[in-house]
Amino acid sequence: MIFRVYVNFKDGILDPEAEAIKQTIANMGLKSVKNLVKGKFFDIEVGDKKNHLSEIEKISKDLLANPIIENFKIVKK
Amino acid sequence: MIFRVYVNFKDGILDPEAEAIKQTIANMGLKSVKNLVKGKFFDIEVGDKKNHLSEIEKISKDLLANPIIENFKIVKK
Amino acid sequence: MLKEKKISIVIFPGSNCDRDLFVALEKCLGTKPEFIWHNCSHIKSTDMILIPGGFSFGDYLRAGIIATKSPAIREVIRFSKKGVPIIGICNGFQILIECGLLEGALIKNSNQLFKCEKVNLKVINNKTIFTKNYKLSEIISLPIAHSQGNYFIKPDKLKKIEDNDQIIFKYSSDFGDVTEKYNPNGSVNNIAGISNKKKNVIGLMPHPERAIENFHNGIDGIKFFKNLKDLI
Amino acid sequence: MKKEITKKILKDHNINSEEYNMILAIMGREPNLLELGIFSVMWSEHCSYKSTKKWLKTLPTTGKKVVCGPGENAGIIDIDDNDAIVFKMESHNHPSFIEPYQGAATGVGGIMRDVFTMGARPIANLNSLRFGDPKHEKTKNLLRGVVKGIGDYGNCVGIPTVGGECFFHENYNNNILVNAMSVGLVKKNKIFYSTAKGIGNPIIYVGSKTGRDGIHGATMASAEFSDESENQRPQVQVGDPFIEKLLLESCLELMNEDVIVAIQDMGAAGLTSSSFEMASKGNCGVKLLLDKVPCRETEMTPYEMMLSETQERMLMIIKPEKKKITYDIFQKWGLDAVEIGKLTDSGKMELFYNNKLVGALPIKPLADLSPEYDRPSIKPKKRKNYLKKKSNSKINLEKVLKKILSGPNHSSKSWIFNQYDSSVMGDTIFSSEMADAAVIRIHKTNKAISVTSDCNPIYCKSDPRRGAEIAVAESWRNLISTGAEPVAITDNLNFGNPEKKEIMYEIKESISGIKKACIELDYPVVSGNVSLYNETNGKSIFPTPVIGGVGLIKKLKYATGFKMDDDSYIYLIGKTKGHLESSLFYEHLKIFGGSPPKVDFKEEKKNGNFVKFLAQKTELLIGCHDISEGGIALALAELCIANKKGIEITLKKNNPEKFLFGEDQSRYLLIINKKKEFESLAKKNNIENERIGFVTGAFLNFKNLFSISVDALLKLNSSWFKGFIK
Ligand SMILES: Nc1ncnc2c1ncn2[C@@H]1O[C@H](COP(=O)(O)OP(=O)(O)O)[C@@H](O)[C@H]1O
Ligand SMILES: [Mg+2]
Repeated sequence: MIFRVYVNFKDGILDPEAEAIKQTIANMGLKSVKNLVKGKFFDIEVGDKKNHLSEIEKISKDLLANPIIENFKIVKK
Repeated sequence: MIFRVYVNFKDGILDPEAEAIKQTIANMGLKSVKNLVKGKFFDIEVGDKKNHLSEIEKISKDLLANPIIENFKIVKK
Repeated sequence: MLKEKKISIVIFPGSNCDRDLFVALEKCLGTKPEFIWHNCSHIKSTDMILIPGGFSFGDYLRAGIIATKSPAIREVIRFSKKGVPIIGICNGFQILIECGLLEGALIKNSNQLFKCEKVNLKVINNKTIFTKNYKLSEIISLPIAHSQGNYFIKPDKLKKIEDNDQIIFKYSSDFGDVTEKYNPNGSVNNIAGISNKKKNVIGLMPHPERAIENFHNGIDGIKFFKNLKDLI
Repeated sequence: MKKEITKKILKDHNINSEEYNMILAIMGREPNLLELGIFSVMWSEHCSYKSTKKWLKTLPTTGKKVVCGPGENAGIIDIDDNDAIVFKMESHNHPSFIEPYQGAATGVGGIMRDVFTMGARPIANLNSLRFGDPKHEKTKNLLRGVVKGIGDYGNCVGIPTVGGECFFHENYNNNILVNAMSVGLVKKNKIFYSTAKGIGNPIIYVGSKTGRDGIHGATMASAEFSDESENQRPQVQVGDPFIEKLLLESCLELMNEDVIVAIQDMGAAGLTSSSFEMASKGNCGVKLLLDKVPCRETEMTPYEMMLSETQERMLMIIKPEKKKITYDIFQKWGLDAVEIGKLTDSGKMELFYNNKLVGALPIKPLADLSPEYDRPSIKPKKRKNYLKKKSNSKINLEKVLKKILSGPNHSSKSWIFNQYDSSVMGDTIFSSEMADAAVIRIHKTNKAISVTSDCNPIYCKSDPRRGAEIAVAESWRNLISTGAEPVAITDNLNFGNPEKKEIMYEIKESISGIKKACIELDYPVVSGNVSLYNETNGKSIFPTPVIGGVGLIKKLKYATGFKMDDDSYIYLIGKTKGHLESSLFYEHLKIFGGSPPKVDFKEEKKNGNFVKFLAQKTELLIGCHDISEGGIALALAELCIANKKGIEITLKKNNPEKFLFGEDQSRYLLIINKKKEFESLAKKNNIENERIGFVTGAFLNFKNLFSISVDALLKLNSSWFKGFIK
């Protein structure tokens, strides 16, 4: 069983990297890009037996995402 | 229109960050995690008018992913 | 009189070892290099190009990648094809890799941390124009300071660059042992510096420009730059 | 009419009723929310120093080497040849506890901006850190995040981080301290100040776009933590070191042109405090068109724009005819510069939005009449100190030394400083663990500066006055040890809640201690920062007045580190009485309290001047190390570790624990190879000295007592961080 955890910045938090990428795309002459948001994902493989959701939640909250500036979302793949 | 580009390490390439996360999860006492793969995603917003796929492909290939070590996948959101 | 040869240093927003490199070249070779700003789309002439360390464009996305979109890189590639010697140090190495002049990839250090310390390097190839004054297997000591210096290359490609003598420096002990213990960042086979096939482009993670003063932690950088004397 | 300003709003803005009455008097009417917000940040502890102003005024701030004392973005000292050094230390304690990586990173960014705002290129950064008990659940992540944040920011900008301190104690479990210091170099005739001048001159905004970051950061840093405040987290500020680098280079480039009239970075309280301070210094008025402020987010209100603490922004007043070159230079560096207003002669700050006047505040009164408190203080009850003296014969001295060397506070900090680029810029002579202070050459010259940061909170808790004296004296001594002429200090005063009498006592006592030491040592304070309310659920941190010292090394050859040559002698300089109260030795025996050692300033100066004389006027000094916590034993062990060499020590004393671990002040260990010459000089100068041993072999050998191999010392000293962090 694989869970995918998506992590990205909360609204309104400055993401300097995304800014730099946007700027670069513009410099590459590609004008149609209006916005770019960036994030991470983690595919976590666990055994099939029990329900792992609460564990995955704990991992997401305590490790994968920084809840002060990031949101996370868990989906079962 | 938003395209999402997923980028992750190719199979067989050791991702030190993913290794470290796996290790930490084990240290947290969560034993059921068998594997963890990490990647990035980029949500790119473009105008609706024309077909932007080839542009998004170019951005992915030339900028967002390093083809030597990374795969990318584009999905329309 | 011979026309004075021209050394160029290409700088990007975020480069931060450009001054140090300038000082080192001036001190060791007695010539003043010229600075080329990243958006320069035409370099009229040059006899050697160096790309300094630092954090071009903040090292955002992947170290070096954004810099490869600057016009000056097209010029660097053009001159490299003409056989002009090109040297990338630290971030310069990362840029040369990202723009395809050198093979492989430089990923995050195996322990995830930035690392600033002195390392020993073993000269693996002393037949290049950059290293011919070194003895084979000579040990030199230089500082490193990077977080993405973990050299990666696929096994088949590794074999190719090995067979073609493109590996120039490896991390080692003071006595030349090339083992995991002396690998500061996880690089494949302790690789610290490589060249292209034609051997006119070289990249290395350590900073020779930070080992040129008596008060520095070693002065092995002087020899590195003096090696370049014949090229200009 | 409906009252806009309710009790709740006042409370949320940390404004008490007395202060609100002053606001009403100054305004002559009820303020609107925007205006109240501005008052609240300007009058916050962080910006107005209302609890400490009265006492800070007593510090000595002048001297023949002082170019600019407190009051500007940073302090400035003269280091001859038209060169000057700009430096300051600043805390980012609260933000770093909430988000260690960004909190620490933005702390570094902020202090560097304070330095380059004045025209100086930063040439060295330091950081002074205090964390909780290593066993506390939060400590590991805080340490990791803070160190990475400091490293990533400074490394990216390309400024070497060359030194600092790191101390763990449970007292900081819920209030860590992150104090960052930056040191820059400027030509004395090219210094930029923040006094606005020239009615009609344009006000230019440059740097990152304004977001809702850290709104009320300044008021947050002015209130106590509770468990609740951790949950209602304010918007965290995110640092962008890349933009900082561009700002640094573009500002320095612009400063080469005759363009800038006044300049100030937007630090705490952002646009509000930068514009207010510039205008109030120049007795000007300001008109701001808030529609022009570049915003990162949509629908930002004037309130948010004025109070945002988005990082990497500068405000400057320029000559009107120089707009083009200004825009050109910033454009070259890829930065947006925008004119957002003008200086006026109204004496008021007038804020326009959508062509409407949305706020108007008198500048001078708001600045001048800001509250100043003489808060009551009381000496805390003397803690009935320590256990009865143990019989010393039973104590295993070797074990204590090993424990000290392998504990968190005295282990090698290489796990920390290897994450900092300490060699960029090519001028680093000594960085962490190579000397008592970091030594940086002034580029392309034959001189150097020496920089250090110091504070022993255990001493300060036992006796805040004496603890502060020692912090200053130790920083002075650290500079002396490197062959420097100590010139001036910056201070970062970290305390608990000043509204509590015991805390106010600590603050007052500490400041008097600093004052005394600075006067005695002719070592003025040129800049500083105060961080109060470092307490959580009523529990305050130890008083922690961190001292950042800067000295001048007039010739490179004077620079002295921990070097030892084989067979050279170890001399002990200064009086050794064996003061053990409040010492590390007692701490390891679980004996707490008692007074810290006393600093005899006459002795201090005499010994210091002698070491300086040796460094400058003789070739006798091979290496030097001052003696501080852990006494002679720890200092010797550190010398062995730094050199990977052994030392043999002959003990003559009856009380070896006093001799080895006593923490008497004003002492140094000197490494000398010309015995006769040295001894006659010492005698001539009436310097108490003793040849205690020499450099030899592979052991730290206290003859007839115990001996530890250098390999074992290295291992003991390097294992703690590895085991802790993994
Ligand atoms: N946070 C830090 N950043 C950089 N260097 C540090 C840090 N903490 C400690 N160091 C370095 O480690 C060494 C030992 O620190 P410390 O034990 O506080 O020194 P001392 O007590 O001798 O003044 C010093 O060289 C100091 O600069
Ligand atoms: Mg010291």
